[in-house]
Amino acid sequence: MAKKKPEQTIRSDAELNRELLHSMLLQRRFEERCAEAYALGKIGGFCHLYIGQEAVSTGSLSVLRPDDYIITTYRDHGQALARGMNPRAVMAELFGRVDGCAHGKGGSMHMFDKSLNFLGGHGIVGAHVPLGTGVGFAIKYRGGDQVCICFMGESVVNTGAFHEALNMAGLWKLPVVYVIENNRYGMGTALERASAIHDIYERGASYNIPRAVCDGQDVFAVRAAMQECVDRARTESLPTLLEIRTYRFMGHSMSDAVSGTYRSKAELDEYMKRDPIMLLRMHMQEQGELTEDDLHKLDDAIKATVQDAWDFADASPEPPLEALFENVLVDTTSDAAAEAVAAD
Amino acid sequence: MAKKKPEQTIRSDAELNRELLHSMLLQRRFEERCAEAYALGKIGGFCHLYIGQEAVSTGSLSVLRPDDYIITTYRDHGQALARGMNPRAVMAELFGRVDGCAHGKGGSMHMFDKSLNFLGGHGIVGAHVPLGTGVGFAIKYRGGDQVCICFMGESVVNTGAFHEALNMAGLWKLPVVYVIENNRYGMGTALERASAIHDIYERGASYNIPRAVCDGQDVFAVRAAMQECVDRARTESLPTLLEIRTYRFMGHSMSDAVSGTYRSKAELDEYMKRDPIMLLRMHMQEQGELTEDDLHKLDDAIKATVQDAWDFADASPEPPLEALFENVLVDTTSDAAAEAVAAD
Amino acid sequence: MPVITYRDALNQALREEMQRDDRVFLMGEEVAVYQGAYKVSKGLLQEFGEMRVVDTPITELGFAGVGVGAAMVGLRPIIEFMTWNFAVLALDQVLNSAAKLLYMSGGQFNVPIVFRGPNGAALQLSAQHSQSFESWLAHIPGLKVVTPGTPYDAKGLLKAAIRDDNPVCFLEGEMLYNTKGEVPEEEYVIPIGKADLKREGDDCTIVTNGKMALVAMQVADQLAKDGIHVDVVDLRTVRPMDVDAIKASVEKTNRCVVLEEGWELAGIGAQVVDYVQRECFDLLDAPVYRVHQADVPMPYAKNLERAAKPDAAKTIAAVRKVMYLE
Amino acid sequence: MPVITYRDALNQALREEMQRDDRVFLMGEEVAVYQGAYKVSKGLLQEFGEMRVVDTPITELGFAGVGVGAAMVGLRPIIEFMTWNFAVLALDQVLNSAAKLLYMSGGQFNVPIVFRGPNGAALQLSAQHSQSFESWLAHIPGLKVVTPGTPYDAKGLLKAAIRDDNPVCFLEGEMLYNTKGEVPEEEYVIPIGKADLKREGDDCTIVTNGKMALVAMQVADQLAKDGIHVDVVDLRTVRPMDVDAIKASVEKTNRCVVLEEGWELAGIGAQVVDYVQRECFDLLDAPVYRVHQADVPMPYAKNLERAAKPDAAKTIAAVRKVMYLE
Ligand SMILES: Cc1ncc(C[n+]2csc(CCOP(=O)(O)OP(=O)(O)O)c2C)c(N)n1
Ligand SMILES: Cc1ncc(C[n+]2csc(CCOP(=O)(O)OP(=O)(O)O)c2C)c(N)n1
Ligand SMILES: [Mg+2]
Ligand SMILES: [Mg+2]
Repeated sequence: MAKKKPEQTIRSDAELNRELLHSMLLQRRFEERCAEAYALGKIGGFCHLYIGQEAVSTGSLSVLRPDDYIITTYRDHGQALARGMNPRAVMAELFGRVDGCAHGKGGSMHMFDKSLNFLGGHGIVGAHVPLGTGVGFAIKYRGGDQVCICFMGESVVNTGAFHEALNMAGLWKLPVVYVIENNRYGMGTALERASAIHDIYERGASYNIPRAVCDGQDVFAVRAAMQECVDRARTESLPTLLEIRTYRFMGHSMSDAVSGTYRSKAELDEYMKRDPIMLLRMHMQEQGELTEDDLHKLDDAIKATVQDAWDFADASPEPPLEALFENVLVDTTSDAAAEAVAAD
Repeated sequence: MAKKKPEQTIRSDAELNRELLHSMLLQRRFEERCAEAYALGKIGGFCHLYIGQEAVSTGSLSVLRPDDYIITTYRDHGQALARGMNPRAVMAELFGRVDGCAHGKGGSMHMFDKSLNFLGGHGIVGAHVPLGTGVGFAIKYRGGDQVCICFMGESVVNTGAFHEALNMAGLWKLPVVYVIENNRYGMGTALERASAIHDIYERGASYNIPRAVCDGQDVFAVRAAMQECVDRARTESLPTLLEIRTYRFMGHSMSDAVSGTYRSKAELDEYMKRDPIMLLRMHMQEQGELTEDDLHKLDDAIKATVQDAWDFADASPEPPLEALFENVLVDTTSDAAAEAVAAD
Repeated sequence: MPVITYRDALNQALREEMQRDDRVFLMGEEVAVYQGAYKVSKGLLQEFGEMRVVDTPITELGFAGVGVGAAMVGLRPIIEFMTWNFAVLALDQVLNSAAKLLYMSGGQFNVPIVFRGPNGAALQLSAQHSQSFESWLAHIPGLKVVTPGTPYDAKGLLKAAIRDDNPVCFLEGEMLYNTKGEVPEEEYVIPIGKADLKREGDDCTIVTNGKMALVAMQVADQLAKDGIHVDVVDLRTVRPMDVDAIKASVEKTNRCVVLEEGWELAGIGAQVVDYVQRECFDLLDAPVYRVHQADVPMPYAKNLERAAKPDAAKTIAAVRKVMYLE
Repeated sequence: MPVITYRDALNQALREEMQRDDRVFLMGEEVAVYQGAYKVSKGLLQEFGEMRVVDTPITELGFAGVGVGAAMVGLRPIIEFMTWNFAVLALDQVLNSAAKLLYMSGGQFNVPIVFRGPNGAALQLSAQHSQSFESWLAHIPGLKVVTPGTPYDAKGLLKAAIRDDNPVCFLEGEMLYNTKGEVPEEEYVIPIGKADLKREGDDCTIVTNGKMALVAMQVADQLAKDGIHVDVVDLRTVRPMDVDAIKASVEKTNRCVVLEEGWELAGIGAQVVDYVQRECFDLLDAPVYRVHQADVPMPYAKNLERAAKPDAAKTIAAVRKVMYLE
């Protein structure tokens, strides 16, 4: 496959920044409505909001090519939208409707979009990390120059799956960027009460994997760090362990209080002063790239998009009952699949 | 529990060295006969010999107190004997007889002796490492000053179980010495083809665990390194990751050729020049602590001990068929067990 | 008698046993500071301190093994899995360490440990968070496997499990935690391995366990209105299984339906069928029918999830079928 | 027809499918340089190189997941577990990733992967190395589970498994690798899900699978000497199970014994019993009896191990019992 220049290099800074802001604000507004829909019972099960972490998804995914791969955890709405999934399909999935990206079978934790190489949100903590390594293996196997980005929460670094997966990636030199979204808590457990070391990117040393850490509230910092990792993966076929320090502004899931038991209101307030969207907005305003009016227009447009997604989801029917027994197995054969892959 | 001084400090060097030599030579002669018994079909299943690594077991266990704990892998004959298990009980276990240390239910990979706090050989690679951490947890829970020694092969450092167990030990500061017996191969896989880093004691850094490496063919080096680790565990309740570099002189198990596919005869020959028993013997002879005659007497006595173990095992009956359904569950209650523990 | 929730019943059992025996401790994710992901351990950290109520990293394989190691040297760990779905990662320790050590060591090392947590589906948690593990666990000799359906059973059986010198897998239900029932104030312990006849009737036997016991009782009450009276044999423990209780009931009713939460193939219900046809072959007036989860991963959508789960309507249909009423 | 070993039959299947489709690769412990712990992959490294025959560290959970990830993006991995005993560590990837991804993604990501390796007991390998996993695996929707007993079945089914677009668990037997049988030179593929009638007789049906098929055939031959003629229904695949074949046989014989390698409780045999009593209720002349491993961890001692394992004598006794001959 011929190397493509990342497209964003041909955009002006202002254009780019606007895209970044759009991406982040879309996630924010979308998830605010998720909380509302959850309260109304339109969304069920577990629902983990990403609010506060949007610079991580947007910054990271903004440096990728369309043929790169993404895999992530159950906290996946942000990355799904940042990758360009249709908000309608995401919302319909959350509503458990037939037009959802997984036709209502996955729900909040399991967003998938094959057309975007978005390999899903996964629910067992740590389990998707070996999958990410496997995607890296496949890229190398085929001699491609794609990159796989594997997102995870900071608690994942204590799981056996992480250890096994990173050792293989280091040993075999696979083009995977392991992104730790360190939001300081795994449910109610602070990083310091779960990991024997606190600069967790240092764990890369055990696997001979290059490592880095960056500020996750600053979308530019994320982009810069990520660009380096992606380049390393693409040109040298080397993995990176990138720790991105961020914070979750909401509870762990919908049943968890925003603050109280395990973190204080004061701490939360302190972190909220570094809201990633606010920081980008202020930067753009300082640079004269964004007027108040621009902002309102943008926000209104995004809100309309989200409303449209809601309406779409709400109008989408429940899956038909026959769907219950569909997609347990495929009945194609290797040969049919071979053609499908060749056509990719 | 009052601190006891390690007993060996009251022995003279010569006495001590003689004990070390006895311990190592017993393992060697014992296992030579195991190979013979295996060929005769008296021992079945998997049988992993320890020949070449005896300085590790003897050196490590020589600095322990009787109330310390040991847990290890399927390659467990050496440690069982070095800890003082009766060779008769070990051989009878290998022969699958009722007088074996596990009454014939465990076999080569599963030597246990509760009276020696010998917590067994375990067959799933990596699985006993969390158990060792649990023993450390129990020591700390009870406020004791015992130490748990957890032996493992170098392949174990790539398993998830190792990672999870060491993170907890580092986090909770548990008195466990994790001893990596690095004999350079896990079956046919060289360390360098399995682990992304080759100085594997460095993995301790990821868990904030003190670490060290020593020569495993030199029993004094092992003793010195181990003494430091044990002291650290006993007095500071801190774990250590100790890598001991050694070599296995036999195949992985009885079905594996000694050299050929994955390691060369030349490499083996090179390592055999550093036979740990030979090195200790030469040292003692240089020091004038051991004459040729002493050595022959010692060797003859050990051979007689091993022959006695063989004869004992051979004469021991097979377990009665009723034993099949015994030991699946205990039928004591908590209260009975409470007394048993209180009496410990 | 006080009426309390299943959650509080478990909490009482934990507290009482921890008071009674200081070798007992609780370990798992979020059990301490967070007071339990489902608040089962509420207040225990405050009462017993952080050595006995221990938050762990997300390392199921690791902390299950820590429990086994501690149990080998005389402690009595209670290992909470946030849910049994995550315990799959720890199964090696349950199967190859906890269940086998006593046997492999020729009787030297028993492992007095309780592995507990919610099992099976709650609401719309999708495929990876909705699984029932009783058949896998019941398959393993060397374990006991307990699945209480009511607050009374939960408390009495948890106390028995903690006092047992063997490894016990204790399967709760997220959907059960808020259910209520009578629980006496005085101390009691329910022996592991004894079924409970939760409803009595001559027309048909429903054998069930865990949270399906509630469904079976509903079914019994509903059928009674139509003049159909069923025995509800709540196994409570699935290993060892109380075959005598099953047999006694089927000898009376000559018909049997098995209601289980999990999947069909090699499910716990298949074992019940095996016992019934073997022990009551000449007495059966109809084949035994089973009600279970549809043979698919659990879907997220509300309507599909409902269709996938075993429920009262499906059970009633099965009872009517074995009674040749349709 | 050439007579070759089960090991060579598997080796041929691997080689032919790797030649046929360059997306197929083999990964596992000792599969490459060492030529396979049981030499099933002999010569493959030399023929296909180290990108397609990949030695892994001892990280079952990890490399099973690597396989799933690679399969999601279009490769066709064959993951060798040195034995299924170690695959317990990887079950989360088999269960929660491989088996569920197609469903959870609403049909977008199928996982064309084969997990294979020896299953069940060999000789004196003791408790942790002797387990049969077919009932656990067969429990899971989203998988296919194959247990060939002969070289012919092994080759034809492994080729089918590799070509299947679904995750397939392929259970071999260490004790089978050296067994021999006819395997045609020309290419063939055996459809997954079809049982094979390995012996024919009117007196009783023996339903079995995996290495127990050999025992069942011995039993059939021995019983024939006494004038007792049995059908041996070798399931070959335990998920999906060929219920039609079981039914057809029991309709003819009216008696059934189930012979399986693993433990009793919720074993695969319990499921067979469930089908038989449901499908053939009015036709059965006797209860179905099962022959299985004793309900204990596998002991090491030769005599105890022998006593623990299902064998021909126990199977003959069961056949005689369902025929009311004792
Ligand atoms: C193996 C496993 N154990 C436990 C859980 C329950 N659980 C879900 S999310 C979570 C916390 C994860 O924290 P982190 O990795 O930091 O990600 P974050 O939620 O902060 O994004 C836990 C314990 C799970 N899903 N899987
Ligand atoms: C989880 C698991 N995977 C695979 C095996 C098979 N196996 C037994 S020993 C061994 C090699 C272990 O090597 P190492 O840890 O270096 O110890 P050594 O044998 O050299 O003492 C393997 C792969 C196993 N027992 N458990
Ligand atoms: Mg977090
Ligand atoms: Mg080694």
